[in-house]
Amino acid sequence: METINIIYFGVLSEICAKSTEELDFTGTLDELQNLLIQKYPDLASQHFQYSLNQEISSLSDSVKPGDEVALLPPFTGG
Amino acid sequence: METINIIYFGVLSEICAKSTEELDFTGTLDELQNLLIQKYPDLASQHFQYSLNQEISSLSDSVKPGDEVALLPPFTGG
Amino acid sequence: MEASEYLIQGPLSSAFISGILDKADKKQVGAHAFFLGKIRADKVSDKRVVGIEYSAYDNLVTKAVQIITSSLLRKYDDLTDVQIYHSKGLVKVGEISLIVSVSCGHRKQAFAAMEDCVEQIKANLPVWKKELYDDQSHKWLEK
Amino acid sequence: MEASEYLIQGPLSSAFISGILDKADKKQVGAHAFFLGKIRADKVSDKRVVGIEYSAYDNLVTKAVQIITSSLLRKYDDLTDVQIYHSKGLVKVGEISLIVSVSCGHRKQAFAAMEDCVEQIKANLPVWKKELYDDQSHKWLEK
Repeated sequence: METINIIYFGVLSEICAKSTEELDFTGTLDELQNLLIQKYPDLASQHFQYSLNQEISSLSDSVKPGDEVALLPPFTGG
Repeated sequence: METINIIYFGVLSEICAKSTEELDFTGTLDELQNLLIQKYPDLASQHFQYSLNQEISSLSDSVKPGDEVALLPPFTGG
Repeated sequence: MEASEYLIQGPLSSAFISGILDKADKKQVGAHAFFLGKIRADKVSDKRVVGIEYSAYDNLVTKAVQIITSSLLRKYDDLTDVQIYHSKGLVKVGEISLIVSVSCGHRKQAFAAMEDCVEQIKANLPVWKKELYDDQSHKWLEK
Repeated sequence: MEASEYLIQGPLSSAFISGILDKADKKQVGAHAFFLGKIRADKVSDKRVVGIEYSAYDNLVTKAVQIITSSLLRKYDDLTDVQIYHSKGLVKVGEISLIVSVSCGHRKQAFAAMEDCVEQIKANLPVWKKELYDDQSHKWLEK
């Protein structure tokens, strides 16, 4: 079965102790967030947004197998 | 006898057909201007300011032998 | 993930500026402005910054740069070219992490477009900085 | 008349930028902005500009640059360095006639100081430009 690919950026890669992982998941980003916070409780206090297949997304968007989901803390480039 | 040195910049060097000249002169810049306009009538229609010994000056300032007077059209650097 | 052409591994150099100038329009550009972001040896409590480790979301950087560039070209009618390069990985104190180049016919829009571009990069480029300190510790910056 | 260190015979090159960067503060500068003035192939009636011949009052240029620089350093407390170089003599279309460099701790004052500096140069630097056209004629510009 195909999985979703999750990418953790910035401080989130430290909190989750990984940069990427694959998960069996189908549902909304909101549901995914609940799952991730159960897995990594320290995520709950972090500010971040999601991108879904490289587009900034909202929590109501649906994720399906094969999708790329990224957790993006506030940008600090420059 | 010591003279004053006059420098003509920009379009004024074309109007007067020279970049520099020496003149026997003592008096104010205002008096010098009357003299120069007699000599180069086309100066009368030009906008310019004076510097006296490399300081921007006003027409009431006095010029004495050895001084450097420059006629400065509007600056167009950059 | 595909590498972004706008992200350069390690510090940027003045050779980038020469390269941009060599390729620049030679006829219609009267005003060419560059902004360089550099790493400061800031003091944070009793530590000193020795470098910044940048991470980036390459694919999204490519899209963000293209969106910024086209938005600027629409907004400034005198603007003819925008170039953006950002470092990823380690950039040490004194080194360059960002180069922005804007070319315009005249100077007014060059000033405005350069500032606008840098602010859009700060707000919209998916890049993250981790400050590295002289005691070997580090901190992910939050703003 | 003594030559001004701020006036360069002929066009300026990107080597100037590299030179400025090499000498730049390596610890406290976070934002380094450059402005380059270049010669445009403007069309004037049915003629085309092929170059500009600059003349300048060297001694007064030196004074003017020093006044501009010190006024900027007083006005912008985050500004650490200002560099100004202007061409004299012939500069052809596509070549660089003015380089302004400003270094600041942070970006906000770099934008403001760069624009301020260029406007002060336009207003106060005793330099005059003669436009040269493709039919061998020329015109001293008045503004």
